[in-house]
Amino acid sequence: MADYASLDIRQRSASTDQPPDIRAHQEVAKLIDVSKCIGCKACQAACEEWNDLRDDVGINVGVYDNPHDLTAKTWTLMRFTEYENPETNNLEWLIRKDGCMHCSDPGCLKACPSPGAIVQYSNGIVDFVEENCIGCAYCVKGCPFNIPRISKTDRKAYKCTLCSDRVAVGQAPACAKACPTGAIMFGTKEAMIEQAHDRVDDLKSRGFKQAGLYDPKGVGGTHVMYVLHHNDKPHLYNGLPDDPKISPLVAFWKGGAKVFGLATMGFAALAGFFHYVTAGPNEVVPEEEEEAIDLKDRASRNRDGEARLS
Amino acid sequence: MTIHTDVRDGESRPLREVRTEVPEVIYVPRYTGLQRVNHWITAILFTLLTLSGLAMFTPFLNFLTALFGGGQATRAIHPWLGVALVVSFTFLFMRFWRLNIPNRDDVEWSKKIGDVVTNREDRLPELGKYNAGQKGVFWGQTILILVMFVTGLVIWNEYFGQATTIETQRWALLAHSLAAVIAIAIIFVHIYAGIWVRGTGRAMVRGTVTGGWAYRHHRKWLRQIAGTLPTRSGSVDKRGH
Amino acid sequence: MTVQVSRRGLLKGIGVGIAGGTLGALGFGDLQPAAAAAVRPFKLAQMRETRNTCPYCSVSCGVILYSLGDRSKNAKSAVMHVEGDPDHPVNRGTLCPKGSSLLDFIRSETRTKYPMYRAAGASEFKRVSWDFALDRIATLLKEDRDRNFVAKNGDLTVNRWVTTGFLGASATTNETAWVTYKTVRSMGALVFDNQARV
Amino acid sequence: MTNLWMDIKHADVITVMGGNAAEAHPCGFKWVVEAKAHNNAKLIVIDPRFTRTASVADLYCPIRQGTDIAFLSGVAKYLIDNDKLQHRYLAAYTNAAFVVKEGYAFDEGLFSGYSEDKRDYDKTTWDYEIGPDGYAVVDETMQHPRSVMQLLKKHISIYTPEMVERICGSPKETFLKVCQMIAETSSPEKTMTSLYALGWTQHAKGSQNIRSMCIVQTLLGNIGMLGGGMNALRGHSNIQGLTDIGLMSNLIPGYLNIPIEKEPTYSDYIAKRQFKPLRPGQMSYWQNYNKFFVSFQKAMWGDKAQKENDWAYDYLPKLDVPTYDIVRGFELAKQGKMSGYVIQGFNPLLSFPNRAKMTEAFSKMKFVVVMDPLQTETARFWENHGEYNDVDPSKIQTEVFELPTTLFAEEEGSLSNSSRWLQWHWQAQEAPGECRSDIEIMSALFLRIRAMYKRDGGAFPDPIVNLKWDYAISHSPTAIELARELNGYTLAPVTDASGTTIPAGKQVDGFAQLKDDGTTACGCWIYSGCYTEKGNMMARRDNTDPGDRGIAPNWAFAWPANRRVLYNRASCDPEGKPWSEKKKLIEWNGKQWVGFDVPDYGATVAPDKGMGPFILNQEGVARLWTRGLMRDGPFPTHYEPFESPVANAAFPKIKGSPAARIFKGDLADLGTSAEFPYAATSYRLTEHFHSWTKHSKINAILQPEMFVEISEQLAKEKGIAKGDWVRVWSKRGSLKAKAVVTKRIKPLVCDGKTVHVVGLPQHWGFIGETKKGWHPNTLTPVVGDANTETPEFKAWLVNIEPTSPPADRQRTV
Repeated sequence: MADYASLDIRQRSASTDQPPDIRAHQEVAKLIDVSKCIGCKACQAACEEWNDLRDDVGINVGVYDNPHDLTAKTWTLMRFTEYENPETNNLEWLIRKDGCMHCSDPGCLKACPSPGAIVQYSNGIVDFVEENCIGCAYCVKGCPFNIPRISKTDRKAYKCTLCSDRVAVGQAPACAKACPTGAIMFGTKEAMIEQAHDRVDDLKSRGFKQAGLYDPKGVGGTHVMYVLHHNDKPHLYNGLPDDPKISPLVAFWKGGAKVFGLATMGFAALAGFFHYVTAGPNEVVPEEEEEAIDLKDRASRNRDGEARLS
Repeated sequence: MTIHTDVRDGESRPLREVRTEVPEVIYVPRYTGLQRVNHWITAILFTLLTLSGLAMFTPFLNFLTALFGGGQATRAIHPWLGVALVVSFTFLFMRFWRLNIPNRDDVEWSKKIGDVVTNREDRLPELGKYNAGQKGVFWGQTILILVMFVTGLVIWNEYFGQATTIETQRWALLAHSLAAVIAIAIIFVHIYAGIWVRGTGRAMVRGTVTGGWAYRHHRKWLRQIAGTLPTRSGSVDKRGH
Repeated sequence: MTVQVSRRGLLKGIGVGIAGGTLGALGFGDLQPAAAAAVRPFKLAQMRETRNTCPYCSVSCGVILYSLGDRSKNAKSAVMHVEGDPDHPVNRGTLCPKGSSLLDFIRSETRTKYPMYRAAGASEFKRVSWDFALDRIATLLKEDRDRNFVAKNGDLTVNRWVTTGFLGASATTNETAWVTYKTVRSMGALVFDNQARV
Repeated sequence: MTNLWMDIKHADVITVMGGNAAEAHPCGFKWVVEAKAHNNAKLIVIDPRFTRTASVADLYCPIRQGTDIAFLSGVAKYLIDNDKLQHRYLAAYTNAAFVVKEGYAFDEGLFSGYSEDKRDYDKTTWDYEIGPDGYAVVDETMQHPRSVMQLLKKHISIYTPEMVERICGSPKETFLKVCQMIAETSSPEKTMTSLYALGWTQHAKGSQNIRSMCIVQTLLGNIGMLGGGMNALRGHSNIQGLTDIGLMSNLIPGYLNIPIEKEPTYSDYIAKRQFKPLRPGQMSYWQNYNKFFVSFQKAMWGDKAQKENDWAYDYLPKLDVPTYDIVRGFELAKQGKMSGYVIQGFNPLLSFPNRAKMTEAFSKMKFVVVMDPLQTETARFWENHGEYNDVDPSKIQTEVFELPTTLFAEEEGSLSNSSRWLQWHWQAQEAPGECRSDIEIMSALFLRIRAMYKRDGGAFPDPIVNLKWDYAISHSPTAIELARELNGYTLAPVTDASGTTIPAGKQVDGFAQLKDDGTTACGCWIYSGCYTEKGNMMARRDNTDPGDRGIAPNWAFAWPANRRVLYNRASCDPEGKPWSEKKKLIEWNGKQWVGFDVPDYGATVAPDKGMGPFILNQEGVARLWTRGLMRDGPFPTHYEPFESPVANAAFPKIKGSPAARIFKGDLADLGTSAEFPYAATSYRLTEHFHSWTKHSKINAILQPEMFVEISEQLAKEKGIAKGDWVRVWSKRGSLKAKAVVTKRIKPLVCDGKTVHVVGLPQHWGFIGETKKGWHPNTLTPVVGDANTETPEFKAWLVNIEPTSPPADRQRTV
């Protein structure tokens, strides 16, 4: 039976061992249908409640977004954008639920230097294991979506777990269960893609010609996907990356640089060793010691001479 | 009877008794105590930084975190060690930068690098206190430490996490690790040179080198300071005059 | 009830989940602890479930209150989590941001816990006993009713009392409403209203 | 709601006007989204603000608050002019063909019989012409100049698209688009549902706002249909129940009335209420009024209510004014005529207009009792909270009691939702501290008072000492005991219509079994059936839904008689066949009515008996014209809000609503558009529930601080940037808030004048987890709807300017 609740690990940060890979696994996905979302923040509330998080009570800064950004205690956030569509002259209130996308190729996991601080289960969920987190914030630099946040109190990285504790027992994530309008759906990735296609057809029939599914290939697809009315312009939705991928800098740093580094250092060491073996030590011979003494004596005699003359 | 003096460590003080065995070498002071302490502090910090840095650089060396009390501690300590190193190195720099200004001999010496590695010292020009290689190490580390310091601050999440954009931090991370790699490689060369060129270690341990060492590797320098070396009459007798 | 059943199934689910995890980790020493550590234990496993209705708006979503303690003699129950009732025909398990936060209403810092009394002109509340409060209020009510009750207007029997007002709470139960109606009307009170007015 | 939440999924068009369902009722709104996703429904939102509901709408049309009647009358005109009517429905199920009496007139915005000084109408001319047969005269052709249809045409003729644009500021094209989409549903196959809430009720003409949509829905034949109806989304979880059980000045449970002074005897009283049918064969359900009334009196006073004493008719107080509602209550308090207020779970200091007046009124009372699970501003009206509540306690001589109560998780009982479902809930935890349930508190108070009257006597003790109070534990009646009383029970053997006899002391099965001879008792006749001999019907949890009608007939209990869709007889044509198979609810099978829902009709009354589907009405049909049942006119008419940025374009002479009640002091407190140029409105946000969830940490996090919403244009004019502190003030008060500058509010052009809308959400006060702030009611005017006295919170005037932060916020942002 394909088991989407499995805790088998597919990838593990900073580890060299091969994870188990023999069982058939179902991937899960959360589908966020922006066209159904009313921005009620039930997902935010359910997330804080289920995960026992209570962020600070902030202030109003002239927008509906509260808290103003993701934090170690706010793992999901409604982001509101008022967009006047130049084609229709209609005002569109684009509301996007921001949070971890659970990439198939997670930049955070790639960047993480601490063994097992970030894991990816065979069902696709990317989870932070705070016990192993060293708080270096490399995941922040690795993430193409700017999701992980470092706690000011315990200096560990936090983000959406896709409610791995609920999924592990066959329950939908808290946000998906709460969502009043069904804008957040949860199921196998297959099922969610199918659902997305129905929605896209409906949107196209309502005049959104560019409607589509956001499942960016640049990160190998995601386990949190969006249905967008304007899939040609994801950036409209409060800067959702048009074509997210792991930054080449991070890729090189974690790939080429590692090899280059180890090679360079190894080479330096070996070069020395082999030079020693071939050229051998550079030693001072007794003659040189005497030359030195003479040189010194001459110098001192001159000095005494000068002394006498004066 | 004559009062003999012992100049082994370049200073003369009266001996209680006349020594029958006369030393066959003279010793030339190269580094003062303070300079040595400064050097070794820097060296120790550099080593710790290397270990803690490499632990976070590649999973293969992650085990090194154990030396620092685990991953979190390593992450917390590394930047502070860095700050300490920068301070310590700054003193070192102020002490030695003048002596490391390159000159014509260095060009000459570098051209003959082949003779250098094959120990054909006789074919090399006479040198001052430092050769081009040593100067290279000095300036190399100066630049790399500066790079690592700046990029280090950028990626020091605890205090500067919000100060720069994530893209900048990505650049910084890459630069930091590459700089580190090169710095470490240079230090390997630096250390090896100390092993390869016999008698060098003494300079940083005891502060002196033998006259022969100075004569062989830094003759110009020896000539410059020969006059300042204290008298040693015993030698005359030794020659049977 | 269906939910109950599904929860039982869910308990099995945990077994399966963890079993799966352990198997998966066999032979991969360093992976297994990570799997265990990564996933928080499912916190509702053995909590008591009580069906209730969200007290906020008139959609009246079904909610399940998960509480500590199985109602055995020595366990003091306390609601630990609130979630939508999947069996409820209207909300089908969903909850809005208010409903999803019911726990923080139940545990509110600013809940009233003891009868408080503010004397005329006083600048703060002081805690009083129920008996003090109830006796005093009953007396105030009777005094006012006896003083201002209108039995007749001319020769018309009117039996009304219009100098003390009563407001009903539209988040209380129908049963509370009924007992309130009985007591208030029996006193002939007409200044009587509830939130439906707004 | 005439229909129910799940039923919305069957709608073809959903019009949200006078409400903001997505924001105020998200979980109910899911069925709108369902309809869009699976019934290809179109969602229309008509609102001064581009709300969260609008964010998922197919068509958004802006409108100036307080002009809904003009807009909807315009829609009705469009339907008639373009013959987009459900003709058979109109003829058979409405009073369109009824002929109105001579003498009825409408001129310059006033109906016949108006008296300026009384601000009231003599409604005698607002009635049908009664024929010699004693029935109302009907002209099937609807051509009679005094037929309701002709009068309606005439009445709404002025609301042309141009006039609608002038009054409402809604662009003509958009308005016409709305009309076209709505007109679609005149087909018997298609239905529109109207979702509304306090955006319609909180006006001086709130009831007429709703009436105008009723007219539209009736013309389209959308009442009684699956996916149709008039759906008031309502407010609190049990606002329906409190109204059903009649916790109002002038009500007896089940929408019976408290007698008025002019009805000194039971016979006077009942004569006016047992409505005789106006058409042959009609049922006019109110003929049973006396059965419900007598059973209620028996529930109240048991044996003390006997035929001999007119069922203790004298025990009931008699009204000398239409109603002693809260607004009148606090007006009296302000005049020093109230001694005290006993307040259950209610925060009137914030919930009622003109904060200054409320504070003054409270301060003049001898005592105030507040029962609440939370610390409310009302209980602390005397406490100084800086500029947020700037009072001097030493000057306030009011005794205040704050009694801690249990909350939903700590008690059991039933709540009635807006679908009229009575749903039972159970206790999950013990209450903290010394909290007591409201039942225990009210009982304790009653028992103390009763004891005092028994001991020392006093003013008319009879209704108190004789109140039926036979609960097992007298100081703590159980919810079940009370529910059984609400349902009703027999006091003697009773034989029902089917001929079966129910022995004494049994729960009745429904109100059909109630008697007017004192053999039955029933607390609330419409709730009859909620707790029968079969047990607690409100606790039923069978959610199966035959035919996927969205009805779930065995889930809890719905009044009346477990009927889920009101007027469902109208879902069939006169012959008893469903108008649309797809939307079938019930049908006539030759012997009786069968189907998915309980028929709202005589179960075995054949369709050809000529009985209309609106059995509660004397006419048996839906009313396009309401006779004398509304205080402010038989047809809705556009009146401007009492505080309006523009004059009434239709009837320039008229200010506000002519028949709406307004007290002298409050009249003086009205501002002018010269002084206060901006059209303000107050509303809820989805993150909060009134002034309640500010006590909940998570909700405080989601929406921490008071703000006002203004357009980019107004912000520019006033030099206000988003996030700035602004001062908003009206004739009655002033408050400070953060500015949210948005594209979602656009200036409207009404009658050539630019009107700026200022929106004020209403969730902040001076106690709780959120930042301290003000409630818009600091500014709102005290004027009520002509029929319900609901305050005009949705349309009033303010001015706005940039300002400095409140004192306690100076240091912070």
